[in-house]
Amino acid sequence: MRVAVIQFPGSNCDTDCQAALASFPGVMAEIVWHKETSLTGYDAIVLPGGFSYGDYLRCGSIARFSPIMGAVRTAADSGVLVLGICNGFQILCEAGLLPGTLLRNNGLLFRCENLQLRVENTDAPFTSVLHEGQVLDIPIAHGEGNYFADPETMKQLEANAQILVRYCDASGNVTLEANPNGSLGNIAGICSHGRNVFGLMPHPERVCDPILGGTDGRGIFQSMIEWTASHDAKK
Amino acid sequence: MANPKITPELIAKHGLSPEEYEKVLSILGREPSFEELGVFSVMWSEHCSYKNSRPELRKFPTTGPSVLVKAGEENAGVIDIGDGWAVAFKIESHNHPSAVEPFQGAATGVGGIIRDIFTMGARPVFLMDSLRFGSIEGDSKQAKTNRRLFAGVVAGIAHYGNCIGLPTIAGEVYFDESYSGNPLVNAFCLGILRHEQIARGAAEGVGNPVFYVGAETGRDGLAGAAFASRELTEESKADRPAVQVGDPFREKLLLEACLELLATDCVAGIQDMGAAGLTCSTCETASRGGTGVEIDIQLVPQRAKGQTPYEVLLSESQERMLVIVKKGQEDTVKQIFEKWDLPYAEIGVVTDDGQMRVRNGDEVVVDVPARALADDGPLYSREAAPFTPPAPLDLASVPQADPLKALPSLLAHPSIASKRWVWRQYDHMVRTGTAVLPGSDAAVFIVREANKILAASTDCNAIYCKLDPLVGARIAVAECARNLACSGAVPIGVTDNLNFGNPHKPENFYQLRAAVEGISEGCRAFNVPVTGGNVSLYNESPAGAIDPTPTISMVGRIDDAAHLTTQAFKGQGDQIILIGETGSELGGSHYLLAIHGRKEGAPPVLHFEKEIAIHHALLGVIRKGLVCSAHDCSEGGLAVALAESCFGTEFGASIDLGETGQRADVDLFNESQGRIVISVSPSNRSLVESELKSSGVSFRFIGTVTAVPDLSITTGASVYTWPVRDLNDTFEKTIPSLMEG
Amino acid sequence: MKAVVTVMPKPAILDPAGVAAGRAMEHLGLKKVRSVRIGKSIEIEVDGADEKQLHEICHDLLSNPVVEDYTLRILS
Amino acid sequence: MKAVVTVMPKPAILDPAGVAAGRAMEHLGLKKVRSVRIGKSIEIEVDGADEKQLHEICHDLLSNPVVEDYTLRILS
Ligand SMILES: Nc1ncnc2c1ncn2[C@@H]1O[C@H](COP(=O)(O)OP(=O)(O)O)[C@@H](O)[C@H]1O
Ligand SMILES: [Mg+2]
Repeated sequence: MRVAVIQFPGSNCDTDCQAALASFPGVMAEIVWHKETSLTGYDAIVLPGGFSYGDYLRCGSIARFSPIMGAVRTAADSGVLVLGICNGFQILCEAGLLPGTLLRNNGLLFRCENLQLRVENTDAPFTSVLHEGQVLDIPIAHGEGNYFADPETMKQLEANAQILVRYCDASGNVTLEANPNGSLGNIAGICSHGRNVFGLMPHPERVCDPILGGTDGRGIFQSMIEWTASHDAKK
Repeated sequence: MANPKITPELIAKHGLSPEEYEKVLSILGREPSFEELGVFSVMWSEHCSYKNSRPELRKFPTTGPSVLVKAGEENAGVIDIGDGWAVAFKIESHNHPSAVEPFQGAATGVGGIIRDIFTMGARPVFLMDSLRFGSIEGDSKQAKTNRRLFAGVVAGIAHYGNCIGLPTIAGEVYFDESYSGNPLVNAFCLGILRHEQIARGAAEGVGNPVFYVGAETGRDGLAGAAFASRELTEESKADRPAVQVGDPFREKLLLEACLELLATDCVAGIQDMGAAGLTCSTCETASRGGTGVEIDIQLVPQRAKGQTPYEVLLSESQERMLVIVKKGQEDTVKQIFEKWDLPYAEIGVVTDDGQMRVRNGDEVVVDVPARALADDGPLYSREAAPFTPPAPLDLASVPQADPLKALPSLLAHPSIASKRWVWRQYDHMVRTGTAVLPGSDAAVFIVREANKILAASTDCNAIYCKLDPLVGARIAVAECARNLACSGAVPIGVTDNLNFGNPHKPENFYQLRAAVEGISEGCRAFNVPVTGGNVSLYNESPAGAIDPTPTISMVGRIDDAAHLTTQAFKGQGDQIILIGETGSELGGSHYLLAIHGRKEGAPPVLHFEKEIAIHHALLGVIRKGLVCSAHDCSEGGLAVALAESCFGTEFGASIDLGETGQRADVDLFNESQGRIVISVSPSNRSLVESELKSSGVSFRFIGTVTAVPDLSITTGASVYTWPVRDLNDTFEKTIPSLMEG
Repeated sequence: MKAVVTVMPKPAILDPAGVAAGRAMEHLGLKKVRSVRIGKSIEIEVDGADEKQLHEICHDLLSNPVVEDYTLRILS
Repeated sequence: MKAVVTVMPKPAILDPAGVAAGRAMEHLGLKKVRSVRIGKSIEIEVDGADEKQLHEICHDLLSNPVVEDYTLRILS
């Protein structure tokens, strides 16, 4: 599988994502500079975390106009997997590839810590090898991860089961205390209506190696790999 | 605009003494221009010239088989870590800028130290921070100010480090009245590089073009270097518009562009523009290269209109570098900097006449021998006041506090309480290498590209240094090494930040001298070189000088991931052993300070030989895979260390110290040096004990890790028991509730 | 052309920074703070742009229509 | 009482956010962006405060006088 990890000016989890992906056999992860305009030949695209354009103005607001974003949109429209992590999620929202937006954490401070996510739905290319209700230990690191969407959009997200992961406590309960940033419905990550675009605030690439304290991030990448393989087989 | 006339007042305003001005006259053989006066002023400030401290700094041990670049040679020292890989690291202060504007002051401090590291050709991989503030407790105006400074500094470090994508993996924060009005903000950065990638800050090759790359020059931090070398007074508020604003986004681009450029072999020399900006970088590169440099101010990319040559020369705008390019390779520079959307300009050339020459178009405004500026500045041997070591504390004068109450009070002292509120604001995981997160002894970082495991810690107990600077400095080094040993690491190098008051006052100068002495002794004892550091003097507020604070940062190496050890207990039934001897001293302890409000006595004794034997013995059993957890006793003594080892686990501990013949408060809270609490599985206990015995270190079995989540300590006939959860709540909630109220 | 753009959170959106500032004002002695809302003020100087272009910039770049409203004032 | 406070970075101070936004505007087709400065706009509704108190709040809380200037407009 060939994966493009987009490097925006100010991306800083690009090589982390590349390394995490490369730890899966058969995955080729390449860094693609944001001034490129084509993404043909890639099975999946990752928009990594970081502070694209310094996150000045609003997170992701400038990156969404980068030359590469046209190609990301085309790829997303044609069903290619697009994963946005942290700043990548913010960019996808700003670009309208995912609904809603990410506001400043309600506690106003940047938060970097390990916490738990509950898998809400496994009918998506990003969660297919996980099981519903599974609790994942995955860290966050953001100052603006407070997911917000208008009531109509929230209804649709629920109705279409687009909410893939929510913040929860260690036993999998979605509680107020488990919510690190004020996200509506404890939302940590959502997918698009077509289910091939996924954005989440937590960093799965940081928990892909036991020495870094866990491997719960691997399930998300593994799902993408298996989905791609079965998709290729069908083709 | 016409330049002002050089008058005695103007000279004094530039911080030059009449004798120093005489020296300027004799170097030039004429009166300096206004620009030249500015240039001498910043280059001969303490910050750039170390005129008051250099003779002392020469006492540091700086050599060793692993030293690739020595302290003082370049922007940062470089140490071999094997297989062709090396590390460059250094600590730097931004105390005064942070006092004036905490957020930007701290942020630009981080930016500056990162530039020092990538200037060496190294890719920065992690940061640490060492912070000191006045008390943040209570409703006084001063406490409010201290809270504002603390919040601003932490947010500034977070802003810069998080945005540029470097994890801040360790640090320290202390609160003490002596820092009210003069906080300390020391930032550390470590980078990794191949031996052959070491870049030099020398202007090599006569005729080579000199490039300016990075952010445009504005009127930022005018003459900040001179500012850092003065005491903070009401008047320094007038310097306020001169605050520098950091742009971590620009620096991220600059970092990537410079590393890409350095990989091309077209660079003859590279130097960051830190304090004293363009001035410092041009004359230092020329001086190191034994050449001259000529630049034209008009070619410098500028942010503001109508800046004078003086302003451009002395501006401290951030995120800029000077690059000496091999002739004929100019296009490579252009390509790379255009790719990264960064300004660049060819502003001059390397010459053979040893002069730093600055033109403003056709007019020469500065023409000074580079060497005189960079290396032949004034040097002073200041007077040190005689010092009598303090008498040991008279224990009888200290009423015994109830340990049941004293332990929670100690855990609630902001200097001891959890710093999670701080490091949760720092991305401490980016670059996916942090194997031991902040909150344990030393942090551990895996450098993926080099397949090496590094550990790092930063420490200084300034109470000890205040009471006895020599002993305090020794202890700072030993504590760093001890923290490394607890993580399973062997020290490979030290960088230090000497934070002191005005060196013209003999008692302050004694502190500086004694601290250098103590650090040197420590580094010799542990056989680690000092690879560089920073001196920050004039840390005074109207209330007086800060407690002497020689911050030590130590880097260590771990050979095998299996040796990684943390401070938290791991399993019920594990056997707890205390390595090292407990004395009877309470002098300089946090117990004495927090419970009795006294900062006095003699600090604890440190025996280097015993300390080293303990580290070796500990590493021996760690490497044999026999140790489940290891944690040293520092502020708050044994009781605090035991509580911390319970935190974050579901366990408690049942401890019996037996009949010690001492007061319970001494048993629990004394800060005898060289003590480490380890836990081992029951089946390994006898093996560990015989290993420790054969190493000749003292140790005692003191108890067991329990499933009952209580910490229970028996001494003599008294039993003290605390629910771990209560202790942990106190420990965790203190700082958040002070800060968020 | 000089313009000032004000970008404010929509009324329905919770503004935690505003709430925190309001609380701090009461600490500083204001009796009753009914509401504080924090948005952005952006001063722009451009050559050769028209009002329509500026509105586009406000809508696409300077504000996020999901949660923010903007007002554009042309000064000269 | 209703008031609007505008807090802007001082003229000589670098405004990285403004610079980044200005560049983005040029990418979006504006010909020549001379300057963009980003500050805060703060809407306040309080009972029983006077102008002097508000000025104090602006100075001590809402702006950082080291790097920012504020203007206070009382609306009602
Ligand atoms: N400012 C800070 N930044 C990052 N980590 C910090 C900071 N202050 C403290 N820590 C972390 O908290 C833990 C405890 O710090 P400290 O009490 O100074 O430990 P010790 O007494 O063992 O030196 C360490 O892991 C340290 O790195
Ligand atoms: Mg320790």
